[in-house]
Amino acid sequence: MSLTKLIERLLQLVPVLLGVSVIVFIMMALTPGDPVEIMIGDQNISAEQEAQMRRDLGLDEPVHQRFLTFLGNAVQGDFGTSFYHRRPVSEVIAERLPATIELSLVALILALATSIPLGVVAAIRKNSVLDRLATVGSLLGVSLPGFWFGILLLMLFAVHLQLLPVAGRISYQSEIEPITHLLLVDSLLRGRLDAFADAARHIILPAITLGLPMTAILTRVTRTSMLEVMRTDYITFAEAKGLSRRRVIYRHALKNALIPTVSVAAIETGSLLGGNMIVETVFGWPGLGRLVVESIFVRNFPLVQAAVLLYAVTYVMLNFIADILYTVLNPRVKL
Amino acid sequence: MSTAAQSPTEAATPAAATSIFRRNMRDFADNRLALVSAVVVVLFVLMALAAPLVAPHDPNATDLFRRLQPPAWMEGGSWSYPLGADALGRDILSRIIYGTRISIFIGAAVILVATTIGILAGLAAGYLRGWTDVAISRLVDILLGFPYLIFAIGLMAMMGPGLVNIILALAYKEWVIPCRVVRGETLVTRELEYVEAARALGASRGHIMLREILPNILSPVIVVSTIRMAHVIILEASLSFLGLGVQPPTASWGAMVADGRAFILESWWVSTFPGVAILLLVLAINVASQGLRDAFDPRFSE
Amino acid sequence: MTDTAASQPLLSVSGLRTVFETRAGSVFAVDGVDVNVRRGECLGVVGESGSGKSVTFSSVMGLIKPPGRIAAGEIIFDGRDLRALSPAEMRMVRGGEIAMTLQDALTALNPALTVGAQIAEMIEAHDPGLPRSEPARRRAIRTRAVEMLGLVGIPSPDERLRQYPHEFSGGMRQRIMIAIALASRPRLLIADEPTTALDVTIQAQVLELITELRTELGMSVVLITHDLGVVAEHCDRVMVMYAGQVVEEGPTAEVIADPRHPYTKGLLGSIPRIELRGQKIQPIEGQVPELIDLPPQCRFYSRCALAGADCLKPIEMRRVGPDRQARCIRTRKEVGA
Amino acid sequence: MTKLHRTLMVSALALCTAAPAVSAQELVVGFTRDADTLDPANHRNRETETVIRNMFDGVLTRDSSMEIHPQLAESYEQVSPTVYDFHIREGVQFHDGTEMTAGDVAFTLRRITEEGAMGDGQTSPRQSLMGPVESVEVVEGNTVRVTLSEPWPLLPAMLPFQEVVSQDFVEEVGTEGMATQANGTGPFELVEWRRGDSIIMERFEDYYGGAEGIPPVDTACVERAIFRIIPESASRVAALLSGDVHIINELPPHSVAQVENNSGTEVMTVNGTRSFFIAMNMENEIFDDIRVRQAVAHAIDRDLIIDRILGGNAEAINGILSPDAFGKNDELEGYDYDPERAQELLAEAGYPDGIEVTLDVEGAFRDTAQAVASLLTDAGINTQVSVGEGTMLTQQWRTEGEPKTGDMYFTSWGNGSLDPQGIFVPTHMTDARGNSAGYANPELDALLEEAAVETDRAERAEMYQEAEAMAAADAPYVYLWVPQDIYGVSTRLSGWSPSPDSRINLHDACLD
Repeated sequence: MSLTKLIERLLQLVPVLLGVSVIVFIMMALTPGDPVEIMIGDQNISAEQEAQMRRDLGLDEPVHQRFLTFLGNAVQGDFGTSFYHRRPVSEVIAERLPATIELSLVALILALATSIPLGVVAAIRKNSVLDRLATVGSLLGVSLPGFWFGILLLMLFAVHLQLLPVAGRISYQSEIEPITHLLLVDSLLRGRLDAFADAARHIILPAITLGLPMTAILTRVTRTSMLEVMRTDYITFAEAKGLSRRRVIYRHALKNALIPTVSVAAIETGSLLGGNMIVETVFGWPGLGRLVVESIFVRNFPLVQAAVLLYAVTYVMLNFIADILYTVLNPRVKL
Repeated sequence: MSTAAQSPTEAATPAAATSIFRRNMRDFADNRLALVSAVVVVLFVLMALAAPLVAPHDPNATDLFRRLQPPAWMEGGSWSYPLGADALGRDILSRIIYGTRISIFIGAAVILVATTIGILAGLAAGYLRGWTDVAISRLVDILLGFPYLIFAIGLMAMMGPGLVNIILALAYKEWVIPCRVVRGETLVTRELEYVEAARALGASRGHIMLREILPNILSPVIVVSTIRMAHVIILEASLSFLGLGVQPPTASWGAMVADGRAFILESWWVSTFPGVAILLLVLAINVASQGLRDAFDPRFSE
Repeated sequence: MTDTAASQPLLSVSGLRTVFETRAGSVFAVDGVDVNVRRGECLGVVGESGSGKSVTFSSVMGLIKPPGRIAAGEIIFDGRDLRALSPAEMRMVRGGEIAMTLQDALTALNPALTVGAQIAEMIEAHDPGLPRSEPARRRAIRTRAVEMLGLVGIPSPDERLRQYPHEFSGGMRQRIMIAIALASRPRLLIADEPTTALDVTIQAQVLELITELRTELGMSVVLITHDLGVVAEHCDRVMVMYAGQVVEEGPTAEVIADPRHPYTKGLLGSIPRIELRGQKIQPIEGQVPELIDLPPQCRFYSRCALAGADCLKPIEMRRVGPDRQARCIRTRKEVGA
Repeated sequence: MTKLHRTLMVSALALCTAAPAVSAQELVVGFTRDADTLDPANHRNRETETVIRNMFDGVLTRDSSMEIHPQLAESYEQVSPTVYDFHIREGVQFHDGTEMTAGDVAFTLRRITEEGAMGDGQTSPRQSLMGPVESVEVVEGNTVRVTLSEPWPLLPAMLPFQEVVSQDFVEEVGTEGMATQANGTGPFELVEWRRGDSIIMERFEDYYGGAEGIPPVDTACVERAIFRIIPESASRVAALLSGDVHIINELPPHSVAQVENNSGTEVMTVNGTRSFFIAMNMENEIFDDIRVRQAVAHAIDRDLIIDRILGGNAEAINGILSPDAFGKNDELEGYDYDPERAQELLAEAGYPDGIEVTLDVEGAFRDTAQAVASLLTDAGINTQVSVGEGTMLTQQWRTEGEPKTGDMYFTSWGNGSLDPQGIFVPTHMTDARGNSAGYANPELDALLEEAAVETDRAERAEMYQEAEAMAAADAPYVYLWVPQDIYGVSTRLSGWSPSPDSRINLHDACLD
């Protein structure tokens, strides 16, 4: 990875982020609805008082002025103040972010941990019962509407069987001194196995719901690419060398077969973030996705703008990580 | 995978394009599961078209005395409302049947609009290169930076609810996907001999793009489109689920699931059956499109 | 075979039939092939793409995978029936006693592993004499890997072990593949089109290398190629294959001087002059028939200038001289008995 | 392999065992929405206040029957129509151990009412809830005097909406610090706020006991009180049924039976303060005719909808005021369900073949609006429901006199104080913010203005009764119902009952 390439990458971020800010700002500006009205609610209020509230939120200026102010402040790391929380949006987002990151990571890990072995085994036992099951499973996985599947899981495991909790990230009784703000990690770092189990019980259903489509896609990708790799000359050559089947599969085939899996996984992690809001809504998960959706509904413009920018940065960074992983797995490519 | 290409006899003989197409169709037909799924999709389409004939009730007729009536086989159910009734006493089966129209119409319309835009933009970017490519590719990057649902939710908030608005909200971002496929394929195809030949003969750019390149890159585009259609149907349902879908009382599966969500503890059927409907249709489209993909474009993988 | 036990061949294949099941029907990629490879000799195997030459030796190596299978035949290597061996025993033969190189080293070397790793695993898998202790073992393997790279003429092999295949030139890669194949000191090397992917000067070098190593290590070599010129220069005997069958076999010099099958003749006619060698030329008008549902007749019938009504029945291999056979009833008269 | 197996088994078992046991002294509320902030002066949100109210006490408070009681004030009196004196308790401590003084009370009220008092040029968004307050000052040691620029009888009814903060603390942490830290005088102190997930509080041991008028006067009953945020109603109900939480708000009517049938849980209801009605756009040619408006009123079977959709948990109203409101006119006749009469009225108005109209509604009430629309359609008023986002409908219908678009609007107005002025003025005054019907009646305007400053309670009540009759005669709205707030509670719970202002004060709540 050369430095110039890295800088080039970072520079590519600039037009994307600028474009994203413009679009989101225009969208918000064109969206009817007035946060001040929402705030006032059912009350008779004088025109001066209403004007005062509008001024306090910075909504009295014309749109282009607001946009320039937003850009100017954003460059300095100030994304404005959340209308409702009355605090910097960066703070509000930062508080909700760990929950979303934790959920996404667990979903990602679950997806990788099931899809790769499943895809590999399906490929090397092509047409076996397991392969067919994996194929059917992965088709089901991409076809299940997450919001519905989540509700079914919730009803089955939390309500009828009462094996798992219905909502939240952790029981209120479990208190862990935060380190990373990822509860599963923190509880382990603090040596609190009880809290870890508690957090795991909470995260398992949302993570399955969130990770299922990705698992399905990655299983398919892994299987396809494994099949392709198994047909290559270097696998034939490795077999001709009299190596054990294990070695041929795990040392020669897998590393190459994982290249597309990793690229797709990075891209799909982006849609994982996008799918968060549905899962967070269904499972009452205190993450960013739910907050953003709520914020759109109540016209909390600064928060929506900042969150969308964050999503865009994440998306670009994920692509970047995918490229790096690509080079690690594939020595032919030099970034 | 077509087995002939895979056998190491290296005996594959070159064949005319039509016979390849015929063989592809044969491969597709041989894939029994894909065929069954294609039939299921067709059945759904027919159901959508013939909704007024097959639906036992007016999907919007409310009957508060049948509120949350259970399905026929449960206590308190009746066969005139086979899948039970919703919170306003509307027949769930009839609403599912009418909801098929919304899902399929929105799915098809979004894909049609998005694929058309995507093909034109992708051809222009891939063939004309230069600033056109830069501009289109940047726009694609920017749109990819938005999470799909957030973008759609924002647009729906901006434009307000309604059928056309949903189609627009989804198509605004969806076109990026065929665009990328088309651009990539065009970049390869534009260097091929026959395209060079057409250029040398002085064919116009438009002619080359639409007549020479497009027909040759259509099959991956079709494959991608069918897969995406399944996706769009889920997205529409998700939007309706979040309350940003079609106007009530129009039946939409996503909205039906969302409405039923509040009753799921005591009246599970209200949201379960529309969810099953989404699953069935999307699954059928996915299986059929995978069959298509296997038959037409073995090298293509998601 | 009436050969005496003293000159018993190293590899003896008889009646080999390898079939690929496809939706369109069974493809007899190899249909009743007999091969003998003698100790220390270099056997050239010539034929167009699809003639079954590669499949024959993949069958010998036990590399045929579904939907392919060996339907019949006997494969005797150094007195052992390879088809009767257990998978583990076969693995020891494969790579250990019979090594193989593939046509294109670029695709045959694993792009994701260093060259050193790819040689090392060959040594590790087949050398029972390696030291027990891990560091000593590693050192021994490394020494041997360096030695092998040196043997095939890779400069400063010590450093290049750490490099990946894509960091080498085409000729170098071919040498590396040969180094890997020979790292286990095999008794038979099957070199499948070792030069097609290379340019002319490198071709000569690689072939020289194989010939040199053959005498140096005392092994037998099977050189699979579609280029009779290569065979003429490097092989003691030659075997010509067409449509899954052997059509002619004999000492190279004799076969070239006096081909007894029209197909061989056609191949010879198409040997390019030295400066054009390596270019692909369509040797004979027409195409190899599809190997599905072949009519019971001479398989060269459709392309043969000598074809007549009596060619429309199955044609057997016939002796056409001491140590020579051909599968043609027309050229017999010319031989004159 | 077997070892891995065993590890997996053990972890699976660990995952399936029940969550940490709930202590008898921990009361958990399953609540719909998280607080926006913990700063009592910096929000406009009911749920936020519900949470905050357990950590902060106010100058005045209400009991669950909406009776006003002095809380941090010992007593208060109206010195003149525009001057109120509040005598502040002594010996009350903030959670940080410092003593609460009259100075803190005056500071709190000034922070809310003075322009720019929140710092950074910002004004408290709660300013408008305090009416025409001109100045707040400390007189005679522990007396806080509030001076109004004009008479405003609502002040005591509105003061329970404000909570007292510590001046020293605000000056120390700033308005930004106030958003996440709580240092009040309330029965519970903040332990941890897990954003979007839960607010954990524990008993404040030095609590002064709360309002004298609301016994028991003591520290809180439970050791800990927790608000758990569970937005999904089905999940909230499930949490109650499984015993994870002890109180849930917004129990959906259709889940009432389930909660009642479950052993260990029961349903509690209270009349709410939100009146539902349909506004008919009188700028619209069709609805300018009173006969059409009356037809609409006659076409709606309120009892059917209350019975079937709201599960009987609502009370029909014939005027805008809630049955519990001060000044309610109980004599109003109202419009009974009579679809034939509706059709007659339509015909008289010149629409013998009926009319085509749309009914705007916010997503949350789409079902009810749909049912209303069916009834209207049956009576010849062909009604199409149009669902919009709340904020967009607000813009469309709360135009304060600007032209409106749309035919009918299914809406509601909340009136936490239950004082008629809080709902009558905004919905019925000419060009008022909530006057979505575009109703203009100068006579009514005058009456309402007069009532606003009338300090004689009986006199004032009579004025509102007259106003209700006046409005009902003109039928600018179809007055529908006031729903009950429905709560699901554990049978282990005692000492708590729901309150019409939808507060959940946990001071006296106990678990056995």
